[in-house]
Amino acid sequence: MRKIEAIIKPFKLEEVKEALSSIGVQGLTVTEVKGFGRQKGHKELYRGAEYVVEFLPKVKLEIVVSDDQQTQVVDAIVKAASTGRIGDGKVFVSAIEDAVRIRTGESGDVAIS
Amino acid sequence: MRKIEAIIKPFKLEEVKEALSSIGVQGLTVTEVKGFGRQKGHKELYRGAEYVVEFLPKVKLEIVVSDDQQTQVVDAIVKAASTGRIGDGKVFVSAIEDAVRIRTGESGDVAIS
Amino acid sequence: MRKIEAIIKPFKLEEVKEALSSIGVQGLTVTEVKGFGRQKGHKELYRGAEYVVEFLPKVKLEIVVSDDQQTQVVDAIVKAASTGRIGDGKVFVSAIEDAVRIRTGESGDVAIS
Amino acid sequence: MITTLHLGRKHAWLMAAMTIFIIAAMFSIPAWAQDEEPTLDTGDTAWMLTATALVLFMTIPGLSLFYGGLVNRKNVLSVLMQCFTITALMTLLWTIYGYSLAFDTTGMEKVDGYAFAERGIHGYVGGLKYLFLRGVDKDALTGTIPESVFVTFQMTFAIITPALIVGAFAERMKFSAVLIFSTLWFTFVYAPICHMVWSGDGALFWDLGILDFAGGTVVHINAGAAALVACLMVGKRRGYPERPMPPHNLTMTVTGAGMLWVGWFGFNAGSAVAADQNAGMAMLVTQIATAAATLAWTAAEWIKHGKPSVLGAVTGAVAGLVAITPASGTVGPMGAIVIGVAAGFICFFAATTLKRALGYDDALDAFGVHGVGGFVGAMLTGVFAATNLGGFEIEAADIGKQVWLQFVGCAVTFVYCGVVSFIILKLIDLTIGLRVSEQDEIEGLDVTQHEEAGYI
Amino acid sequence: MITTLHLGRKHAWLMAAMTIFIIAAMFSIPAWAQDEEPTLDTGDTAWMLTATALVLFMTIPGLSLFYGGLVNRKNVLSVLMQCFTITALMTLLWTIYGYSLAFDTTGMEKVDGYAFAERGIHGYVGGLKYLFLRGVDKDALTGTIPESVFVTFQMTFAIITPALIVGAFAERMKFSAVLIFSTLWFTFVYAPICHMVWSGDGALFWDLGILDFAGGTVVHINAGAAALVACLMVGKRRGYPERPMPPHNLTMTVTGAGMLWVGWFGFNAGSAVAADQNAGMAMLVTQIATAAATLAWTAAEWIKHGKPSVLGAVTGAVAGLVAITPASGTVGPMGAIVIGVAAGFICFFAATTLKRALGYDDALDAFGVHGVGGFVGAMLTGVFAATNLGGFEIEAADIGKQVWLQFVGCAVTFVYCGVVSFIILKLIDLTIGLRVSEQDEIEGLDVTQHEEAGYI
Amino acid sequence: MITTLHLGRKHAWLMAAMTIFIIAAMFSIPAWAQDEEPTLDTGDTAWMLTATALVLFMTIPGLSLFYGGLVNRKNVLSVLMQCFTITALMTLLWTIYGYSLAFDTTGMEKVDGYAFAERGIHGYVGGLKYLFLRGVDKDALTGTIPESVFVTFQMTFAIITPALIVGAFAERMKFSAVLIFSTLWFTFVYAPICHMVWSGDGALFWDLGILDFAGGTVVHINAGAAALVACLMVGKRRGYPERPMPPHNLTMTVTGAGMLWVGWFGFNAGSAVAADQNAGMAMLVTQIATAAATLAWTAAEWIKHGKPSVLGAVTGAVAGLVAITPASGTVGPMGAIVIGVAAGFICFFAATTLKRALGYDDALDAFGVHGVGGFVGAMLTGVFAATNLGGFEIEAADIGKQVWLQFVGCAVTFVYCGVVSFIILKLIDLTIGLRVSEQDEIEGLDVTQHEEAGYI
Ligand SMILES: Nc1ncnc2c1ncn2[C@@H]1O[C@H](COP(=O)(O)OP(=O)(O)O)[C@@H](O)[C@H]1O
Ligand SMILES: Nc1ncnc2c1ncn2[C@@H]1O[C@H](COP(=O)(O)OP(=O)(O)O)[C@@H](O)[C@H]1O
Ligand SMILES: Nc1ncnc2c1ncn2[C@@H]1O[C@H](COP(=O)(O)OP(=O)(O)O)[C@@H](O)[C@H]1O
Repeated sequence: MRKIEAIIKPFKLEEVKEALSSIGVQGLTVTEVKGFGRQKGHKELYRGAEYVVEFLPKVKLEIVVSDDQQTQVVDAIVKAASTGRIGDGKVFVSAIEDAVRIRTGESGDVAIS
Repeated sequence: MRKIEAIIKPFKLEEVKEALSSIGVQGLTVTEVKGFGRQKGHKELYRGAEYVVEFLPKVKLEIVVSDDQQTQVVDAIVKAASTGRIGDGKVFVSAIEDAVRIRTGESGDVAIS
Repeated sequence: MRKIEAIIKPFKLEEVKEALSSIGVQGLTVTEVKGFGRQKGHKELYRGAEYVVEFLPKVKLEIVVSDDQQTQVVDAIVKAASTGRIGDGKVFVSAIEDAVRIRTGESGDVAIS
Repeated sequence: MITTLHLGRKHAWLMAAMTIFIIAAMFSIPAWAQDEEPTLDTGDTAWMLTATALVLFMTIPGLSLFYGGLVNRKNVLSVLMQCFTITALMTLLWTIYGYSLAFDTTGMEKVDGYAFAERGIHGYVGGLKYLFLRGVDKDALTGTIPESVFVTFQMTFAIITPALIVGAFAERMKFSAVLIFSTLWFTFVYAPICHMVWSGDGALFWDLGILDFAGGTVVHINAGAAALVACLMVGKRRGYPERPMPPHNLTMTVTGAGMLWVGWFGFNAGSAVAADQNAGMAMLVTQIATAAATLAWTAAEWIKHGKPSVLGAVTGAVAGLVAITPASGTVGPMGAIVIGVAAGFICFFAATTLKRALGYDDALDAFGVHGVGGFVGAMLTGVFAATNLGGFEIEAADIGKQVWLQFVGCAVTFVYCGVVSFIILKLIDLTIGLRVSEQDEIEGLDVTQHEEAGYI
Repeated sequence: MITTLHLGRKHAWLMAAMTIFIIAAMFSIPAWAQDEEPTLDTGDTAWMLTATALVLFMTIPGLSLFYGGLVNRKNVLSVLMQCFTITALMTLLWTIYGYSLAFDTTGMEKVDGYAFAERGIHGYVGGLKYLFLRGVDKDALTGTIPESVFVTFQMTFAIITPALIVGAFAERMKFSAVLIFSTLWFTFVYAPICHMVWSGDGALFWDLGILDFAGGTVVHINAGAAALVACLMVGKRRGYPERPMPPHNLTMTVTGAGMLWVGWFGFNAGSAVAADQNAGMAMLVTQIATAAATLAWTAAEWIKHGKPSVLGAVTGAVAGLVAITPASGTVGPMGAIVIGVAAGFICFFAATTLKRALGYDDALDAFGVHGVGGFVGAMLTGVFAATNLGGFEIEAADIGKQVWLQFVGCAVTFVYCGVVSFIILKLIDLTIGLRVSEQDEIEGLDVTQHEEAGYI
Repeated sequence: MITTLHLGRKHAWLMAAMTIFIIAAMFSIPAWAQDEEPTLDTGDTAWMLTATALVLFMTIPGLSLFYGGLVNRKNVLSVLMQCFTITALMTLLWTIYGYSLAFDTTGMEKVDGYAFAERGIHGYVGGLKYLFLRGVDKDALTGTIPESVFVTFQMTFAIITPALIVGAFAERMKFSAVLIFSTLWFTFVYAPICHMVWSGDGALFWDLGILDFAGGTVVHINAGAAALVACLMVGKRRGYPERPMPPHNLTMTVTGAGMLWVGWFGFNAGSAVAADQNAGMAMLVTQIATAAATLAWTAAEWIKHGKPSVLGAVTGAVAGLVAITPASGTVGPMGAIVIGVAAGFICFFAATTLKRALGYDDALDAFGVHGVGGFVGAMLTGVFAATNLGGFEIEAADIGKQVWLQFVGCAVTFVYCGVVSFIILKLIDLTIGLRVSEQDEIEGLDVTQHEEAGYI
């Protein structure tokens, strides 16, 4: 199994989820995160105290899939999340050794399908 | 070392933590996440605008353990977090290459015990 | 590629980010988490109901780097995040198989540099 | 359940007795009172318009925020919704029949002592003369203010009282059950007690000389008694007391407490129904007692737990406000200090030690603060109304008698309210049920009862 | 854009006609009115000082919170900022020329019917006598209160009206455009309508006998009409209606609603400009209608969607407050119930079904609640002012005529305001532009317009 | 520390001088004033009851929210707690001896000029006649209102003044130190300054003819001076100014600002102690100056930084409210505009550029807004009180003299308050310590001082 982690712009979440649903992804987990990268942050100003916000709101998706779904899922995310502007985010792929569905105790690929 | 990631229902957090403590787990990290899966979300309605909330509040636990603790930890989580209802969550296991305790700089298994 | 996950004390975030920037890290992702560990939590008291807060606010950094940067990055984090007090946190290292930059579709090391 | 049934049995006799005397009283003969010719005073009217706004402000948003901050974030809207809908519902009920049941003085005649039979039904509950506010003409006066203002002022009291009870059964009661309970409780408990205390000659408490300037019995003991019965009947929240249930947003609670304090000037100084020395002194003693109670609770916490908390400070303030309520027309500044200090310490004990010892789940301490604080205030009113103790009402020699009368007032209210509340809740439980399902309780009342979320 | 151009064409004729009559009217002859010698009444003054504070309280923080909670968290400060800055801006404009344009009665003379030409310009807008409040001496009185108080009281109405419109274009309009729009709209719409309704003999609506006690036309229909035009001109929010846009913090909205309710006593009972029976009855009917509307909306939701929501309850309350506003000086309690119920149901329909059907993006339902609720209230004022229906103003036989007059009042306000608002918005759009860039809208107005964030 | 010691030395002489004259003054002979027989006016009383509620509302929840939103979320409760407990504490101190020290006029006699020795101690501080409010009978009047109302009204001023200072040392001072500081400061600074300004003939500022209608010196310059000394003595927050410390919840701050604005009507118009033309004009000019300052600050930000912020707008509003305070009884609308604009610009400069340049950490700008704004207001009061500039008090020819007097008032207050505050803080620092440990500061005051958390 593979874990696909995608860091995307928050307003793209809905579209990415649709894209993933449409290729049969059954589950995913979403976390609100702050990203630091090439995308310039904005300035905030409080009574003359300038404050450059370098950590920008992003959303992290984690999707564990069977090995054969990997390419399809990554492509779907990249396609749906892209705006062509800096800061669109990253997708990271890593290995998962096992998965268990808590409700049933099933493990392996069946736990995530 | 292994990283055990568990996505569970929020109200089960306390019980799972107790279960893990009782088998000697020394540390863990908790993140509030939103989960999308088989569990149906609920409807919200604001001045006639219906809004199906498909992302449900979940809690993610991350526990890094030595290889030999893996089974015991996974079992404890599955047991404590299960309600038998859909949406109980998943446990994922992956490999961790190294761990360092920041305070002391120690690394390897000793960093997490 | 390697994923470095660091769990640190929140007030150290700025310093760690500076340290990483100064050694050329281009991007990272930050999550607010709660940590349970050796560090004792504090007591809260509401109308006589005592409540020991065992989950303490921490910040998790995730940084994906090329293999050769690993040591440097881990060292920088440990140095910047350490206060010598219990609860300073951990650094975990794991393998990443692939990375994709959403904006361009580039993958591999180039996606994170 | 065992507890609640037990409660039922224990008081069944008293309830029966009450029912009998009420029916018996129906046969007594009514009589008419005569009024002098008053004229409108714009100053008094100005103040009472303001006081009315202030008392409404106590419930929305004051009490709503105070309570809303204390619950779990998944239930915050349910509390706000209950307070808001109760405000609307009580307004209509008051308009339709509440004012009449409380303030129609038809057939009332002054009677000495507890002579129930002689007093007639209208010593206990008003008639139906003002149904739908018929007869409340634009030009009608109550004292020196328009009756329309008096109606609205009193309405705001009828609003806040059931809203206070919400604190006892928060986080687990069905919304429909809340509305039905509030309606029945208003009708069978609030209206008669209000009548007995404030409708004038011929009303039970009034004739007896029980002192309750601004609603210690009518509002606080009444709400407190119902709260105790309600939290016993509805049962504990899932996980109480093992699982910690800390307030989800104390800034909200502190904000609400500030609003309650400010609004309470309308409550107490407004109860003078004039902009005069009584109103002025009521405001002053309200301020003093509240401050004293705040510091008393803070000190108690500091001593007992080593640190004072803002939740303690604001709860102390509310305890002080509650306790000074019945006293605010008859005590002076020094009496106010003592009342405040006593309320702070005793309610601290009730809301922390006592509650834990007895094990009931009065979620937001509606009984612990309003019931207990109301009792403390009512009793001490009997003491500090004495002129030698800085009060304005009774002789030093009469303190003993007055304290006894105050006790009678508390006891009758407590018992009557407790019994009738029990019956109402039992009926609801047997029909539509009081409590949401366990699953709904876990998911939270906001989503399951109202399909919305407090925060996104 | 097609919609908005269309709107422009459709009403261009009417606008032209209006312009012509206003110019024509300039040539008519002014006349002077005589005043009796009044003296200051401290009670009336006390109440009006309070009422002024209450109406200001409606905007800051009342309306600000009500609206602020409804938007996305990235736009919350922009809404608060708009309300706050409008408060400051309208205060200065009112001081400099607004009060004069609205309440300078120079050259006014009572005229029957719609006789525009005879009436003269000052039947439509005031003169410049009070520029910079020259002539508003410390000792000057308006009725029995200092003119300074009257100026400030009326100022608070001039503040809240443009603030209400913010609800229509929230989350997408440029801050600079908001300020310019508010300034022009205040000058060319608010001031003249206010003058026509409230400045006395010689003013169009006044002479016609249109009943508007506390600002149904001046404030609510006026704001509602502008809101509708504005949301059409500014266009939908990105993603509306496909993407859900739930309120980011309903506790804030409910808090604001409570404050609006309380503050509205100043609005309606303050419109009596005295602490008398009119004020008292205005307060009572305001309370009743609001409660009825709250319950009506709640019931509508319960029936239609299976569950009642707190957003529904508080929106219903505001609808009731809006609808009772014009009626609050002339209807009795029973009329208030009917008005409240009607407003609750009809605004529920407008803000849910109608808005969805027509597809405009009135973000926070400024039109759906204030426009529609204002209309319902204005029309029913014509009915329940009748003495046989518990009202205090007209004969049963005159209901038909009064309803017609009320309709005229609504229609003239709606059309005039709609046309002028359209022109103003068009001009702004053609010059600096109405709307922020798409990128700014995505990032949120707080950061892009004000460089700050609501929550850290 | 070096800074603070330096400060101490610099003013040591003046302090010594002050101490000497106070002791010297003790030997002078007291005299009695005669009063006319006033009667109670219900309208005046109604307004003053309301005004009292409004001023209390300024502190809880107004100022609490304003300040609470500005700090880090881990310290929000500590700020709310400090404001709330100060409210309670000052209430008791005022009751026990504060009112007496401030308003006992025993032994006062009008004296020309600065003649310290002749004036006697009671020109600087009141006697002990009203200890425990002995002698404040229910029927006693102050002017046309019950003395009980006057006592409570003035009490609310004594509450808000120390609460304002909290802004300077927020996020790092020990809770116990805050309470001790407030108690001593109230006793040795607030009470005497209040006495000198408002107790009437024989009081220093009063005799000199310094104009301070509603508390520019007593409240704002006083609080501002103490704030400056306090933030120097307590030292900077950990990480200031390198680490950004953005407000954790600006919606809270804006809400608080709205409440301050509304409540300030009680403060300024209430200072007329009547519902009359003075109150009316005070309300009007308060509204105007506040609006002008809001827009001035907004404009300054827009010009200097390219974008206006809501934090700027609300801070400007508070600056305007502060500045108009001393002037509100003596200036007209046009003076109000100038005062507002000046306050907006100058406080903008003080809270941004000046603070950064000098490097002190006045966390929430208590000095920058209240000290500086109070000074601007006090000085301009001397100008715009002139009848030829629309004011109501002095002749054009006397502007120079009046400005000088105003300056004297500011200077004496600033120096006296600064010196005594320094001594008090020093004493506390040497005994229990002013500041929490570094570890506690990192963890946050909510948990370490009060064992609770603002948000769960
Ligand atoms: N090396 C990295 N490790 C972890 N997260 C990263 C890394 N680089 C970027 N990110 C995440 O991806 C987001 C987008 O990256 P950024 O460099 O701004 O733009 P882009 O992906 O378009 O090059 C960042 O905000 C951060 O959350
Ligand atoms: N493939 C997946 N990858 C990551 N997280 C998942 C995946 N599938 C499910 N989850 C997480 O597990 C939670 C529970 O899954 P769900 O399908 O609703 O129920 P169950 O685990 O009982 O089958 C989801 O809300 C989501 O957070
Ligand atoms: N085994 C673990 N797996 C995951 N996270 C851990 C683990 N142990 C500790 N942590 C994280 O590291 C934080 C610090 O650990 P703690 O034991 O308190 O102190 P220290 O790292 O100084 O020994 C914890 O709060 C938790 O977030």
